Amino acid sequence: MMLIKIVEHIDLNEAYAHLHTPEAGAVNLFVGTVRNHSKGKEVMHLDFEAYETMALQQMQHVADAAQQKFPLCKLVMIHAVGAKEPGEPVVVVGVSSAHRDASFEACRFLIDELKKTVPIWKKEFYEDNSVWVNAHP
Amino acid sequence: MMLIKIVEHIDLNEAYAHLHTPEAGAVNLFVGTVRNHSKGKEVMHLDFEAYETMALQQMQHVADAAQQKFPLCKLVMIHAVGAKEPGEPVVVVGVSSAHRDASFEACRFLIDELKKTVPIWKKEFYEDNSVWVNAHP
Amino acid sequence: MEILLFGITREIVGKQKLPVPADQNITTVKALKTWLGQQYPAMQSLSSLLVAVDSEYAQDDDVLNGENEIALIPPVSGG
Amino acid sequence: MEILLFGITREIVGKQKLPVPADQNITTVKALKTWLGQQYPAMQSLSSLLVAVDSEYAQDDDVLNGENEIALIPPVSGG
Repeated sequence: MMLIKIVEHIDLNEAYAHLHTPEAGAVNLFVGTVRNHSKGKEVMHLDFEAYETMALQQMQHVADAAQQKFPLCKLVMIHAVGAKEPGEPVVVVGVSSAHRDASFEACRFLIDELKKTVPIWKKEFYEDNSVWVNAHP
Repeated sequence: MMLIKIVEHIDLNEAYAHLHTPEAGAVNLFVGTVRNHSKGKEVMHLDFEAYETMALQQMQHVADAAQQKFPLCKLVMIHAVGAKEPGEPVVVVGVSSAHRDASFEACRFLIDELKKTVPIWKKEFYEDNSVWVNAHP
Repeated sequence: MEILLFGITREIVGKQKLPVPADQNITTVKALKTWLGQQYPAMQSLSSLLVAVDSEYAQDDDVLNGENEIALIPPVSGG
Repeated sequence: MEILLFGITREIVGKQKLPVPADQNITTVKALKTWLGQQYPAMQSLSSLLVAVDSEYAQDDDVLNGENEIALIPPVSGG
């Protein structure tokens, strides 16, 4: 029912294939990608680091909560780690459900909660320096 | 900027490839698929018919409205026609944007408006009869 | 004047294009709908029936002529 | 006791695992944070600093011992 993992490279087809089921009428997928600008500076590349065992466990908690809250058929959460270039996908979350309301709401819930609780860290590299995103006020 | 078309078969990769841009940080995709049940009856297959010139024009209106309403990078609306089996995708709409709020809201707007105004008709075939969906009160 | 038909209206009429006899003197969307309801009572039971002129939804008072592409739009169900 | 480090905390300390000397007698999350702030003042300037015990977020009063996997969780930025 749930596909939850941490990978080097996101495969959108794998995510969609997992969500696909004749029970569902609606599939919503959110893909987070590397922007080439952040706070007005050009981003050369990024690096994602995960505390993998805990990240998987926290992703499972988020998935379980979504499953409780919404009538879902299937669910996917995949996060990438390692070096990423602008444009590359870094996360995909998605669900399938009978109707579209639940698909939009559950998908939004998954990415919002993932961003709050899952121990993964992003370092942005600009031309002249680099920053751990969110680290400082 | 906009990819709008009517096809025999939906290609999710084509949709995602169109949305992909290093300006964006968020991509939201909605895929409508054929459910194997409708109003308690088993659906054997479906047939989609479009008034193609008008459907493309109305899809363009919906896309233009979304573009006005939300800060979008790219946008895609693809609808399938012809015979479809349960599980098959029949429509994909999606957008890319800098941030995720706009991506979810715009994608939802696209599918909601498409369903209201675009002249495409669905006939569901059950074991013993068939029905043009929504035709009668 | 000829009307393009789709979905259930195509099935009710039994063809893809419906010619409107010139002697009916139909010049508005409203007049067209009234005539259709008389010729094909099954159209009166539809949830809605709209008319499109050159791929845009038309209002009841809009004028029809042979130069535009006219179509019947029964309740849509795409997506 | 040894603390797993990630992201900016790994860079502040300069290694992936930080041993906590037994003579510090640190037995709670709160005591660990206080000690870390003294040893590494840069940690005090972070937006937040949480502690995880066996992959779950821990509270200040939670007890630490050498049998659990303990990690520092600086502000997350995945997704």
